[in-house]
Amino acid sequence: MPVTFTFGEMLSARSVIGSTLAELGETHPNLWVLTPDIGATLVEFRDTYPERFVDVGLAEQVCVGIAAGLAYDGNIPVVSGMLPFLSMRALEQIRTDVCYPNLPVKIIGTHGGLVGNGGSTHYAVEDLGLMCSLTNMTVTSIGDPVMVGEIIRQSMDMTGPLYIRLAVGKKDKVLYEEGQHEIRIGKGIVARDGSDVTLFTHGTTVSQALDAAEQLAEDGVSVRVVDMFTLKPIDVELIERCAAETDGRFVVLEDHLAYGGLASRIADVVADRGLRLTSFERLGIPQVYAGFGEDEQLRDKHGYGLSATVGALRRAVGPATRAGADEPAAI
Amino acid sequence: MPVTFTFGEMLSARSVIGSTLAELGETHPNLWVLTPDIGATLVEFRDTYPERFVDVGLAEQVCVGIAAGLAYDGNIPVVSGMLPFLSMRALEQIRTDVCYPNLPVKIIGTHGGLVGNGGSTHYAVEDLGLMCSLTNMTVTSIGDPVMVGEIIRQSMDMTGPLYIRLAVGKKDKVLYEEGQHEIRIGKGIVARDGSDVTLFTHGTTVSQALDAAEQLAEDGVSVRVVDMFTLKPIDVELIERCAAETDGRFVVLEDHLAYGGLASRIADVVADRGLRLTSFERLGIPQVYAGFGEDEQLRDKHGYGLSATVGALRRAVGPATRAGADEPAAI
Amino acid sequence: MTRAVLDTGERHSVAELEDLAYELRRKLLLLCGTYEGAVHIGGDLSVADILTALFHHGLRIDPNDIANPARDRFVLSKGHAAVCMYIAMSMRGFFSYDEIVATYGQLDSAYGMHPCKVQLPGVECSTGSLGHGLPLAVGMALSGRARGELHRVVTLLGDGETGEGSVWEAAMAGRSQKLGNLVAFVDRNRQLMTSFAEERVIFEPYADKWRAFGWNVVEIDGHDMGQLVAAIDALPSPDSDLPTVVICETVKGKGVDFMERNLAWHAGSLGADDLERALAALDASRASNASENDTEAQEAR
Amino acid sequence: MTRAVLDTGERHSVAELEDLAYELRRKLLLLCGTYEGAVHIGGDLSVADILTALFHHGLRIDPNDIANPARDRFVLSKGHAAVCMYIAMSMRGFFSYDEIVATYGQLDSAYGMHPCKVQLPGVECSTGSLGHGLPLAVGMALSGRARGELHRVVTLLGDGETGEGSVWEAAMAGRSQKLGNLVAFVDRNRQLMTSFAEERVIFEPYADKWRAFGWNVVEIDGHDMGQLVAAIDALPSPDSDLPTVVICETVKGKGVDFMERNLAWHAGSLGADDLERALAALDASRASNASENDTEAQEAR
Ligand SMILES: Cc1ncc(C[n+]2csc(CCOP(=O)(O)OP(=O)(O)O)c2C)c(N)n1
Ligand SMILES: Cc1ncc(C[n+]2csc(CCOP(=O)(O)OP(=O)(O)O)c2C)c(N)n1
Ligand SMILES: [Mg+2]
Ligand SMILES: [Mg+2]
Repeated sequence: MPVTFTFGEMLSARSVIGSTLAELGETHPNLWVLTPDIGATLVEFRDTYPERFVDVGLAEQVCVGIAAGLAYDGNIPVVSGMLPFLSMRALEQIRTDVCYPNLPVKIIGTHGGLVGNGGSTHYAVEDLGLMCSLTNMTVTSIGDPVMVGEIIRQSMDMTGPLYIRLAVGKKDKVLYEEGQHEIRIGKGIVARDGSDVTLFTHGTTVSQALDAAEQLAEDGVSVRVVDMFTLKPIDVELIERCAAETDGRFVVLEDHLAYGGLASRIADVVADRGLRLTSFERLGIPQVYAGFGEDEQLRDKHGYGLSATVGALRRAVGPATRAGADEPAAI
Repeated sequence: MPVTFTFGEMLSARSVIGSTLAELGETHPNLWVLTPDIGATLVEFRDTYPERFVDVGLAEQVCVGIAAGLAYDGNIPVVSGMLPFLSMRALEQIRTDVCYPNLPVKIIGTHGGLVGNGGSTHYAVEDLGLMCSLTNMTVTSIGDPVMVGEIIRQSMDMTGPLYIRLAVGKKDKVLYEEGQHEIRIGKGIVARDGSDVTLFTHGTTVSQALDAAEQLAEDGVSVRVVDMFTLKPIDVELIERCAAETDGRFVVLEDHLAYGGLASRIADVVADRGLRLTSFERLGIPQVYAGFGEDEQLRDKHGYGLSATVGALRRAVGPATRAGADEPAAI
Repeated sequence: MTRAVLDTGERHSVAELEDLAYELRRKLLLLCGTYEGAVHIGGDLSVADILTALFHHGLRIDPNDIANPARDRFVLSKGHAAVCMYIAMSMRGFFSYDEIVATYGQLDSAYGMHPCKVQLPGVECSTGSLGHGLPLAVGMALSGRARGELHRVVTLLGDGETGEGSVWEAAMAGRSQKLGNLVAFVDRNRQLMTSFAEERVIFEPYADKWRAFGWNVVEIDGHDMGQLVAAIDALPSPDSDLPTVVICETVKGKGVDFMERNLAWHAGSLGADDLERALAALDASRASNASENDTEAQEAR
Repeated sequence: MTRAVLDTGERHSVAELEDLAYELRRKLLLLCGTYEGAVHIGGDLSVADILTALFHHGLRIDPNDIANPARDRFVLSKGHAAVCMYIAMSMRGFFSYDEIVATYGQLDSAYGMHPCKVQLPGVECSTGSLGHGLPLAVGMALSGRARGELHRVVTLLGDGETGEGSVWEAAMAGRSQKLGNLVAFVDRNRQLMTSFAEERVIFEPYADKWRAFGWNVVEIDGHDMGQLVAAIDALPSPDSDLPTVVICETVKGKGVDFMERNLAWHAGSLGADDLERALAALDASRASNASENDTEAQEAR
């Protein structure tokens, strides 16, 4: 049964995954769901299609290996788990068994970013960089819980692998009204239009970006918020357009290391296309292991919370000093 | 016994590793050498310090885990193996057990790039991107076999982890005469000075870059070749200086995926520092799994061999069309 | 080589250790009643006896000399039981229980969901991602060996955790390196996070696995303090050749009836009502244990 | 369910299979004599008999119908024996031996150091990094099960390879999923790349490991064609519950005396002289086998 929801409401992305997979299990008899003991929200699928549900226990490597073996034989396997472990413990399996033969395996998981208060072993903060490194991999990071279902549905036709990153996924704000935006893998979403500066973001920080834009609007600054939920392939055309339409002012905000994720993807485009930006600033996790604390506290502590975002946007549209241009960043 | 060598001579980087470690075993009683069954050139160390040599067989994960356990107790462990496996199978161990507590574990290995004709399971083509993703990790890629020994020696004082990437390491050209350049982790080497364009590279392609520069010299074009053997931390100052001194013309050449490695590190600096480049072109492995063939053949096939390098340098100094600026790159 | 002399605290009788384990569980529940987030209560309760036996009896450690090279090392491989370890260590004099309760899980606290050595000296290493502890312990045991220490490196794993391949790599390495100073306790509570063992993953014949990997295998009731103490006292000398695994048959949620063998209590938080119920259940369980012990004692007479 | 009828080629006697294995080794050496680079000769020679038994007797496959869903799947987990597999498959009609020799390891060749399905349809999957084949095989076996096929998924591992934790994760998964259609052959040649087994890594008691992971264990001489055929013929039905491992006691470099049990021949190339020596050694070994067989036959009388 499809999830019903209201704009602005809080919804669990995890339960969206569970119900979407259960729904697709019906139409796609070759859909399999696998998990390394992180199956709490997969119960509906598990109980309806027990013969296509595989819980291997604590064993991420074989979980991905089995998924690849299933895919070789014409199946569509979804591996669901916690991203810090899937993206690293099983990395070679993802690369060699899934990406090399370009199989339609989907990796969907939670704990992307400094979320969940599990400490540094439990935060996936480099995962997007790792995944973008893999040839054939499509890489997404999704904040809106309803969109998660939409992307999973779209992905049923994909011939290659897909990575979907979520934050905790227990309570997420529905960001987009139905039909409000075209949701297509590979295309960024202009979540809010604006003309003075573009704020690029993805996943859990989209909501924060919209709040920051709202604050800037009170100062009369028009911020464009782009939900760049697909990091690979990156929407080069949209980036170029934003450079032209928002006066070459870019701020990138992400719950990921400031180097290796979206900001670096955009930097690649900036260099490749020779974009002449007026300002470029990245807000993300610095080169530290972040420790304990609630999500928002950690973002504030590490300089990419709401007020830091507002500050960066102000700097971007302020007098033409290049933010952070004096000191080489510790990268 | 220290290796003796002549400039321009062919030397095995692997045997340099072996003899350097054997030499350091004497002065550093806390130096350990570990390998997952890739110990052929570690024999000298193994036989001299058997109690500090650990060959775990085929088991990359535990190899790194043991190294971390040793390091917690005050030792300096060197893990030596093949990089496609070390950098991926053991990635979470490297990140969580080594980088998180910032332990002085060194990962040294071969098969960085499309080398050795082992096919796509055996090429480490995304390793530098992966390693640069890790907080606290110092990342190097070394072409000159003598330098490998030098860097290992320097690294004995490091408090954090180090990654050293080599190509095959069986036969490598000695590139630098003794004392010719200051070799220091974190500082790029101007392997050949020039003023029209900078060709950044690292590792196995430094030699090819020097050949390309030589060809351009015949056309009267002055190419600066920078051996950016440290990818992290990146030498921001040198990059800025090259932008200023070589007319904003950059070509980046590497035996690594064109996205995620040195070219992306430089793109990060370009965006952060707002460098106004005249041209920027990256030569590296495209988004394919490369298949079989000899090293040079594969470089030629995939567009980053000698003639492609010469071509890119010519474009860079040619009439001001931005190379590749018409088509979005498939990234 | 002789084992180093460390101030390893007072010697306790089995009955005293049982009291300490009761106290540990009580303190754990009280913390859960205070902290708003989820705590891995089930897996904490199942190792409370093991951790008590280790920190108050088995480990040669000194809270006032945490860097002593001769100390035994303890690695909490099942890092999600961190809070239970913090409290056990506080009861042994390492940390302050009040500080743990006051700061647990908060910003800049040293006491988080998983042990972090970077922030909390006294724990031997950072864990939390399952499957890492045994490899680390192998490295530490090797190091001690090479330095001529006669210490032990003791680690505690979850049974689910032993599904990780890295555990078997480490099992093989521990055997191959002949590390008699390496001891693994397995919390064989027959539950993973979302399933019971043998339901989705077949672990049996479990002890045979360790035997086949060349380990010295001891099987005990992980809630019987007498058996825990006996197993620890009977450990082979650290300079022997075979690592030892102590497979502890346990119950996830042990001591709080409504949490026992209940998948819902893998992790959870305790509201005021829950806390009261849990404390009452704990006392009831203690009383019934005591009367069981009486019966056993009478029968033994 | 009944096993699908596939054209699985002619039936061969054990003696014929032995001849095919000799031929396979010969062709392998000849290729090594032509190709300039290094070939994993040692590990190729140790599996020549196993691959012959599989491709000419055990596997239900049809070179003219490589996508038949009912076919048995073969996964070369020890991917470095690729060239031996290519030649075995060529002898079974999949590929042309001449093409293999003419292009092996060259740019754009489908025949490289490790099997690449992307470039060479007919091989079931790309391998080469050790420890990947068994997990893939588990996935394929699950898939066949779910589709109601009675095929088998057969994989071949190196013994050194079974040091990888991923192998034991897969062993547990194969048992937990009750995959009687899964069969692993282990090339127990007691050598890794740079050491002999038991020298640096202790694998023994080896068969016990598989038993403890719940597998049906068969132990044979991996160079005795009669035993190989018998083991294959005695495999439990694919719809039974336990996966089977056939542990094949072998000799690395088998058939070429100077390569046997010689770490130097893990990988190597053959100059013209070496080739001549190797072919002579191969013939000598064959002759001595034949006379042994005669003696055995006489004794049996
Ligand atoms: C590598 C890894 N995967 C997943 C998790 C999430 N997780 C935490 S506890 C747990 C269950 C562990 O089961 P077991 O080892 O038996 O410990 P118990 O819950 O019984 O204490 C899981 C899946 C983790 N911490 N590490
Ligand atoms: C993960 C991984 N690590 C290392 C290698 C390099 N390597 C190829 S063969 C080999 C030895 C394998 O030993 P075994 O499995 O016993 O096979 P054998 O050599 O006996 O055929 C090694 C280390 C590899 N292919 N994959
Ligand atoms: Mg358990
Ligand atoms: Mg072997």
